[in-house]
Amino acid sequence: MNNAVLSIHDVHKSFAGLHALSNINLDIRESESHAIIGPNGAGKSTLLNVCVGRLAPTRGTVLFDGTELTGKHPFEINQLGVARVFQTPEIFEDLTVIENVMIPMFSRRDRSFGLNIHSRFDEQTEIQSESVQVLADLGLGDHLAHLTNSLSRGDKRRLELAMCLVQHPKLLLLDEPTAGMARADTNATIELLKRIKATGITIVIIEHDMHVVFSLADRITVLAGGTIIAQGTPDEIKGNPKVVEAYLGEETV
Amino acid sequence: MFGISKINDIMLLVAFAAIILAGPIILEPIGASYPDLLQKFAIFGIFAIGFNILFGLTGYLSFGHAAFLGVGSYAAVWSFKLLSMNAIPAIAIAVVLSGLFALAIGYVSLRRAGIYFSILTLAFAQMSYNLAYSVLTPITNGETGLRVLRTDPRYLDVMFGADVGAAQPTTNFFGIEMTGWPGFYFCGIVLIAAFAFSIVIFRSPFGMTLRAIKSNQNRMGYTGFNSRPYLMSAFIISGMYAGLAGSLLAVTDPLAGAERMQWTASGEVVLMTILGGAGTLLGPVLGAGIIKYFENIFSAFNESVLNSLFEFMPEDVRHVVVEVAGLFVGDGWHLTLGVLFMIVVIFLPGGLMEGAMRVLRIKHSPKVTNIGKSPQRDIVGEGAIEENLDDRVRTAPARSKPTG
Amino acid sequence: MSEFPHKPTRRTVLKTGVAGVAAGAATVAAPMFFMRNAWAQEFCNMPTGGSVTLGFNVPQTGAYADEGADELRAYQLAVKHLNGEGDGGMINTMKPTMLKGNGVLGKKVEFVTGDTQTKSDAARASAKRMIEKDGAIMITGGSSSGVAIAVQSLCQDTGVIFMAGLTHSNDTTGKDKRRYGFRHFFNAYMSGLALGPVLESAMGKDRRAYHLTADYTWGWTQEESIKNTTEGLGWETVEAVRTPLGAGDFSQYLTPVLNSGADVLILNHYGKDMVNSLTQAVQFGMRDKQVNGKQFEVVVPLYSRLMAQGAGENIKGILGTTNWHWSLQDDGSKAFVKSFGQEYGFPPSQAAQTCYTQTLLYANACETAGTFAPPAVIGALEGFEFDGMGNGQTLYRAADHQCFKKVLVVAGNENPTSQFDLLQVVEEVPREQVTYNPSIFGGELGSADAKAC
Amino acid sequence: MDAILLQILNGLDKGGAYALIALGLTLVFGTLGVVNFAHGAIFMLGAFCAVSINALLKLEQVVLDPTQTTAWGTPLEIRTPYIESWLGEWGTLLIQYSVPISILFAIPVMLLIGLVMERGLIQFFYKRPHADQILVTFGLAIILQEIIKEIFGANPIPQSAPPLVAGSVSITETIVYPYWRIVYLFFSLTLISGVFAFLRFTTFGMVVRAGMQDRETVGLLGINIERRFTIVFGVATVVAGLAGVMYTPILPPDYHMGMDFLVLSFVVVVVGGMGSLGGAVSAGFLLGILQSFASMNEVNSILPGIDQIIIYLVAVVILLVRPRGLMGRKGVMED
Repeated sequence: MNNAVLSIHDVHKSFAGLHALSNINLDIRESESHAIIGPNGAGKSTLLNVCVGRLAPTRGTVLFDGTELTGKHPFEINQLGVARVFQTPEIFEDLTVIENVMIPMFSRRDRSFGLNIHSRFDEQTEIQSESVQVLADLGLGDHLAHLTNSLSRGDKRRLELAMCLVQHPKLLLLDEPTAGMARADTNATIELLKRIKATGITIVIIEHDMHVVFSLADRITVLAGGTIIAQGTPDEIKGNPKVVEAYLGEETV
Repeated sequence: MFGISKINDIMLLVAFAAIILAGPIILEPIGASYPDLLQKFAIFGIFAIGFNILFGLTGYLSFGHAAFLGVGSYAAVWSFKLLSMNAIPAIAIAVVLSGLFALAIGYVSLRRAGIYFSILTLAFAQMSYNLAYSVLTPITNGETGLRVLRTDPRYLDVMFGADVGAAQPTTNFFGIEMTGWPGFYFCGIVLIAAFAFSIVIFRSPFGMTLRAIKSNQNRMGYTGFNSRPYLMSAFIISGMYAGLAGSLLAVTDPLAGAERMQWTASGEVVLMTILGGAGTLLGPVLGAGIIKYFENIFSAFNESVLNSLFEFMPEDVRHVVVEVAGLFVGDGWHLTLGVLFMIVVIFLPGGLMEGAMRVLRIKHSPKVTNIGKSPQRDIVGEGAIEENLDDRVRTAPARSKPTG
Repeated sequence: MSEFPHKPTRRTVLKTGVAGVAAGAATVAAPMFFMRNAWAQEFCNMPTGGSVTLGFNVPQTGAYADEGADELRAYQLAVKHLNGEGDGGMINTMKPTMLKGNGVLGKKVEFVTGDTQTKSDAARASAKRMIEKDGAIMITGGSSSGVAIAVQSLCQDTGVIFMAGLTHSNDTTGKDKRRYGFRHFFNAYMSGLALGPVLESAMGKDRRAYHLTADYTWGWTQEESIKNTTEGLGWETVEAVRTPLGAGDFSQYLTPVLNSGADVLILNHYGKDMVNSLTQAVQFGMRDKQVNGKQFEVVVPLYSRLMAQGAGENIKGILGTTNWHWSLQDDGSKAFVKSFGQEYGFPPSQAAQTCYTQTLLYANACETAGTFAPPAVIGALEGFEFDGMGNGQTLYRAADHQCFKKVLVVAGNENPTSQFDLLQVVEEVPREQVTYNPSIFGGELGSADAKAC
Repeated sequence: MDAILLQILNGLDKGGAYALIALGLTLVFGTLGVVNFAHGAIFMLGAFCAVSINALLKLEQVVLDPTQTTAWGTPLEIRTPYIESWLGEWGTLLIQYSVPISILFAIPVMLLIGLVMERGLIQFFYKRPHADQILVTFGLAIILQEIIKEIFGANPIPQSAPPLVAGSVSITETIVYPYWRIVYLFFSLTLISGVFAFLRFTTFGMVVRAGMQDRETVGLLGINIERRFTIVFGVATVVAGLAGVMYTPILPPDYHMGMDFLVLSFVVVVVGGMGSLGGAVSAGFLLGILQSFASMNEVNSILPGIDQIIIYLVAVVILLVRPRGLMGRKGVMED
């Protein structure tokens, strides 16, 4: 367990006395795909928010690559190599697709701030061609110069994923990447994520769709009522009676 | 892929420069061709360009920009009083001081966003105005305004052996007096430079980052950007533009009055920018021109002017027309301004530039729904964002689509 | 184009300038060189055609818009009279006069108007438009001292004569006086001198005064002038409090007055501030109070009829000074009120009178000098002594370009017979009593040299 | 001690006006999510309701008296208000009581103005950002103001308090205070409690309050929240308008008075907390009192000019240390 990229140790989070998370201990290993599942209100999104610095835990520590994350701003956490895809795509609605992807690359290049006024945005050929490549890769090659608010929901998700990928993150956090998608789209996304996984990026995925979870995850953590009730490989989880009771039960009956 | 290139921008700049320098002939037919008004066009054009760098790019609506204009003016006049009547030190000092002032106010105001930011800037500007008008009179000369006196020391001028105190001094640019037409050409050239710099900012990665902040500040955080220094830079640059404009006001007319810091003066630059089109390059300059034209020409229309204007009409009709038109000109020019402004905000949030694009029927120019939210970048080139993209994409090295 | 009736007179100049730009590409020096030559006139805006243009620069928007409107009425009337239309007004009563009712120096008088917005910036921009675009040879107007001083110094710089409208600050003809600027209106110092004896006879020598002063230049000079006078009478100044301009509600400044032991409140406010502070002072019961065994009194050193209208009944019996009032019975006043009243249906305000008079005085000076050249006109105005303009025997003092004439001490009318009959003249303080030594304020007039603008 | 007491009274009075304007502003913001820069102009329109009623009551019958002439030679006009010639002393009384009468008149008029404004303009701006709302209402304010100036001129028009409550009362030997100001204070307190009671004890008010908390949920319950919010806008307009009517005897109204109050009342709203009714009211009174204290000679001699900037200074400090305002809900506009 010493090859953990992200280790969450004894994390508690409460909102006005309500325990959203308690006693969470979780290690995400390098290059694994780790799914976090659990019924609604189990605290999955809260956990993700704690990881990216949106929420500060009430107690406990989150270490990324040996660096303490608690108390850091989201932008600092991102710079350490953590990228996140949201449940509803957070993209730059007024910019074009290519611009959306180029901006994260500037962040990678300039760190948190750069008064780049000596060059033109459209003459950043290196950044530009890499962006085009990634976008083409994700099937957005036809939309490069479209404004993003004209994209379909699925395309917006892929765009957000592209925005994360160009930063070459060490850890990619995905919040329900297939929610609300049709079966065909879901399958396409699974294929895509498999390919991303193959590049060796560590992935943490929150998902309701068990099909997605079992196709992708190396290991699974089950949350219920703000605590971890089970952890293990997909096969172990499938057979775990506690999980079936708490979560799978209602789905598979 | 961006629908616009360096060449387009250079062409835009050249055309802009040509129009500015030829302003005296172009504006002759509408009665606006006299030095003071053209100077004001240029100066408020600079002011609005600067304001647009903040509002147009980041969406932060400052209601206190006039404070920087005022600081620039006071700094310039003090430079005339203490150092030299030359315009250059005055401008330099004004720009630096207003930048510092913007740093201080920005540091506090930018801790908040949205309407809170607006109120904070408004509060700071009102404080500056109130103090300048009364308590700070030793520095600002209060109501009367700070002026250059014959007996001021002007240490730099003395050092270079000028005959200080002999006659009422006038501002100059190495010997060229900065009043009348030379004053306009000086301001015009500064305007062209300011415009060029705004093109640079708009097209730079920095400018794009500012747009991204406006678009989704939340995502910026998860993308690894710290928005604060970007906003701060935009605020300071825009404050320095305001200071520059303020110093030019003092250069062409060495008197600095406190009214130019009032919040209504800040409102005026907001009007200018929005009228022309926030977030566009040319819009603010256009808006500044229109509002200054209204202020100076429309306000001077009196009944006799109107009567001669509508002379071709029969007596009775003319009487009615003059009566109605009289509501909107002369002492009613504020009404015209209000009406025009509401029309723009309601029907043309992209400002006159959007209107122009619609009239010119530039393809695929998306409709602007909110002020400042203009996806259209400018009338030249970027309006046609989606035009030439397909060719470029085809040439782009595309791998097979993974979504089989 | 025809819709702009006052064509720029220097079209050719423009063309030269622009040709310079076109030819000289980026060089700026070339057009300026051309222009300077082309502008070599004898003096700024020398009238060359059959007409002469005057610039009337008054507040049309903002708090003093009504006052500005009245000024504009007076100017239009003056132009009519100068051109020989109407009944001639005070042209008939002015003595000595060279005016013949055929324009000025045979040229028809035309005018342009502008909006000062009661802001120095806007006023200067407007004046510059008149000078640069419309070719105005003289600028007049203004309804506040800041504006008057700002425009006056502009006029000095460009070599255009400025005939100040309503401006009451000592500075206009004191430390900020200019050779090209002339003021017919009286000033705060004269208000003090005139009020002194009247205050003494009405309120005695043993009084304690409390000042509320608008916190800007004019307020300060008035406070100082009045304080000088009252302290000279032996009054004690309890406190002088500065109030922000446009405070609206003055209650927080008024309540301390009541328990300060003061028995006179002096309001150094003008316009809206004066209307508000006086109204509120009366509401606080100040006029019904007895302090130190004396009737509590309120004094408003500078009055105007429009302000009196705004304050309504509250002004009854309150003392102050004014430059002129339409109820005066001398020939000049009667003639002016008659032609103004017939034209517009109501009597003129003091602002209207001073603006009308200034226009006539300028025209007369041109006739006297026989030229529009400013140095000669200035010469004709300096030391000019005249009568029949409503203020009795009047002197335009050469040393500071201030008119010396009688000052009216007025009080709010207790029984007004009409909506205009708001003030009642208590005393006409003779000129000798309000004349002071010009050296007390310092300042310098500067040169009278003609300039090519 | 008396001085302090008097300043508190002054502050409460001023605060009453601030609170009434701010109450409407914050109500509209909390329910409709609209930042209304024309709210000051509504206050001004209210004041001019009083002016109009007064002018209507004073409509004069003009009789020319040929035996007397004016200074400009026309026959002297003898003017008597029609109402006096019809009703005699009762007519005079009506004119004297024009301010209270105006209140009756102002309620429907202001309600109408509010509804027209909301339906005609504001409703199209619900979905647009605050900046757009600020700008369009700012434009509207300019237009309203210029129209009033066109009709009534720029000069203030004095209105007098009814004779019954004119003049001042001696509360103690040394504390003398104008009657009308006390009336105004009670009036504003009554109006404020009226609004609170309306929101608390009526089902309408409950829905509105629920909507302020969570608009979507209330919408989901099948309640037509939009229509109710329209009425809320009308109520806010009436409150500001009545504040304007009642303020006329204190401050002779002129066309620009709205702008003078606008910025201040915005600061009040922000200090109280955007969308918080209690916050607006308490901040209104608090800032009124602070302003009064800052104007005292004792304070000003230590900190010259503090009375001119105190309100803005407080706003800046509050926004920095407690961005949601005194009583704002957590998370509302707190960014």
